[in-house]
Amino acid sequence: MVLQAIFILVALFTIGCALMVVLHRNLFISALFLIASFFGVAVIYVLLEAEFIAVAQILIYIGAIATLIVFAIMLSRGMMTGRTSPRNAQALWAGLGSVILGIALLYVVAYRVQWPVVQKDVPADAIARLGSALVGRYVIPFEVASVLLLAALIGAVMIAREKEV
Amino acid sequence: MLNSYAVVGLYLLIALAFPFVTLLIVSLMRPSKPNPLKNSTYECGMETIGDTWVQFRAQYYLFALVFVIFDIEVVFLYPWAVAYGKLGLFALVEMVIFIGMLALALVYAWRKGILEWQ
Amino acid sequence: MNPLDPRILGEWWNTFLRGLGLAEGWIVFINGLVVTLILLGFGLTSVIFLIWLERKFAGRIQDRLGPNRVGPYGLLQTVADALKLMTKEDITPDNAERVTYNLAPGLAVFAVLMLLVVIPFGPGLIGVDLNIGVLYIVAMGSIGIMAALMAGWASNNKYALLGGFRTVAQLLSYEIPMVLAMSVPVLFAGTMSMHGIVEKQARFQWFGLIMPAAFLLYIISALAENERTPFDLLEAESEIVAGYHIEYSGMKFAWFFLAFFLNTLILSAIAATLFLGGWQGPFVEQVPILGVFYFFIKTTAILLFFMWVRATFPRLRIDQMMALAWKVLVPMGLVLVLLAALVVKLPIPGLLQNLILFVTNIAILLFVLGAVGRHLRKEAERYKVRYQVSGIR
Amino acid sequence: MIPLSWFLAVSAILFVIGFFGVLSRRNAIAILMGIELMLNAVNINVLAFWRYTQPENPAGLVWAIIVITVAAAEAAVGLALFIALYRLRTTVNIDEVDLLKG
Repeated sequence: MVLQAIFILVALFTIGCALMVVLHRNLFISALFLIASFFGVAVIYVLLEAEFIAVAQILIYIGAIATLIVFAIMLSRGMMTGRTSPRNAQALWAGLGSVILGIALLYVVAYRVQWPVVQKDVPADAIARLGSALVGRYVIPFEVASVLLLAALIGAVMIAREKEV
Repeated sequence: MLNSYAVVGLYLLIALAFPFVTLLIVSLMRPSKPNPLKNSTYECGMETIGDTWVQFRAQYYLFALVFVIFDIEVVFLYPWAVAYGKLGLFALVEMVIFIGMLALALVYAWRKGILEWQ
Repeated sequence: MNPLDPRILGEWWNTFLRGLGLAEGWIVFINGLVVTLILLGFGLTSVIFLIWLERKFAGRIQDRLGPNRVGPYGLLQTVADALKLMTKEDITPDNAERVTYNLAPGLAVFAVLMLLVVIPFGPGLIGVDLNIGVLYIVAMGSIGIMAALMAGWASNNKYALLGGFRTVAQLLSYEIPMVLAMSVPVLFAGTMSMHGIVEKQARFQWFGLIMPAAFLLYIISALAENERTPFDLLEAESEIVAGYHIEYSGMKFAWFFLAFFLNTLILSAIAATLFLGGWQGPFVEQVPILGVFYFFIKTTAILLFFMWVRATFPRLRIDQMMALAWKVLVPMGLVLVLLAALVVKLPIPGLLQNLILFVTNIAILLFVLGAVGRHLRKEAERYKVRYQVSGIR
Repeated sequence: MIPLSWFLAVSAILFVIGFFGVLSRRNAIAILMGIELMLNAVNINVLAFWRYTQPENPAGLVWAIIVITVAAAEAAVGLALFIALYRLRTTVNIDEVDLLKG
């Protein structure tokens, strides 16, 4: 009961912040709401007993990605003031389409599919299992991730660097 | 496990509310007589020239970029460190390859002069 | 049955609550409330003492008395300062972004207060023993970074924004070596839980003694994460006046101030926990309450070290600071983690492993110090040549 | 116990909000924020199914970490692109960027 109440509150908080992200004129405030909604998602992960992913969410989404976004906003002048409309011409159609998509998805989730659910506890050593899976069964994605990071760094540096004159 | 996070959650709510409630209480105790001079932006007595939210150099972004790469490495490193005691030598080899890639990224950034603050 | 063991006290408390016929949920709630009140009370009072200690200590080092007017030995000076800050007018600049401006100081305090919850003060004396304790500390740090950025942006002041940007750049850069240093105890202990790490350091198997280089790495990055001298160029008054909190006054400034000092305390407590064995020490098995004493002795020792550094060193230039993080500390951290992993897997007795780790650590430290020293000498040489050419002495 | 479908519903709503942001915003960085929201929704889904079907199998956690990694790499490169674009055209509004018109 308590758990469900907490979940509803957190979910409402997350969704409200996400709405503000897409609706607010000021990009910086938008980014702050994005951070708040990342935090809400982290709490949802805790409710799913995925504590490690929750902390990774805070570490990477709030600590790294949000910082990158804020820096990028600061780097381009006059974007926060919003002299023009933040939305493009197709916003109305996009809104309509999104609402329809949302209703369809919720309908499917609520009525159409019976998901097979098992009642099991998360093992206490879930993190250790994750660690051995990363260098055992899932070693290919693990190493590919490092290559991806290297490639991303090189690519981003190539693009963003100011060329010397 | 959720029980211990319930304690953290309760603590979180109170720790979050505490500074703001204090600010609210204190705001009733203190004087508040604003005037335009007092409320102007502090700039060693000078008037601010131009908009504050001006464009910043890409330098900051490049540092953040290198940081992001290493921050993600942390997420892979820690579960590995936790599980390491039960793993064989292959775990070390794989981590050496992983960290080697990141070291390559660091060397690249170093060679390109990203790490120099101008 | 030992009445001085906090763990047994805790058991007794829980059976007492169950005996009252309360449901499990209510017990969790009451325990949470008790933990919260104790931690918040401890955090706030310790800061009052800490500020006094820092001022007194710095005064002694600089051959003056330090605060000595309010109360015995000036002990109540901080209380007087706090009262003054509370009743002081609080100015919000007209240009500021009001909501964000008011949110930032509270968030800064919040991010630091959250850390108190995972610190083991003694055997069984921990707010919550999370499975992810060490990473939790790092994650809360990133919320603190956001608070600095928000304060800098919302003040709508060029100095503040520049200070905020510098803060973020510095905190991000030093987070990596700090995380790498903290991964060494995790590797040794095989767990991220703070209590688990302390328990693995029994009988003077302190990770800071086995890996002195990792300990030093942590200390240096903690100084930087705390924006302390020699890394306090975020508030370099000669360059950017006061950093991101320049526009703040009254209680909001007090919150930034409190966050700063509480962060010092917590970072030293974490250092004591991860590297100096936390509450471990002689006779802790027999008299567990001694653990609290050991913990505070170690924490205070590191605190005094931080204060000593602050009273002694000049600050670094920003380019030196960034270069130190990325060109010295990060490679060193990577090498240390891999070294620890390699030696732990060697098929030799544990004592010999520790000895090898200790020796290689000292060697790495000497090598790094030598390299940095050579670089600095070369740079000084270059400057000398340049000044001679241009005729400036 | 919270029903699985609640998590899926939150994830669906979050996904749709992100989708709307991507379609309706003019600013490229705002579009990127929408994409991040969508990736978060995906991760909630992954972890919900991990928790309710195979909590003993770390595959779900590995999945989530890989998604986070990809999101970070994508944000890094995407924002670098926007910065370069801004330097070139002093705008990051997508409907003003049509390089072929020159």
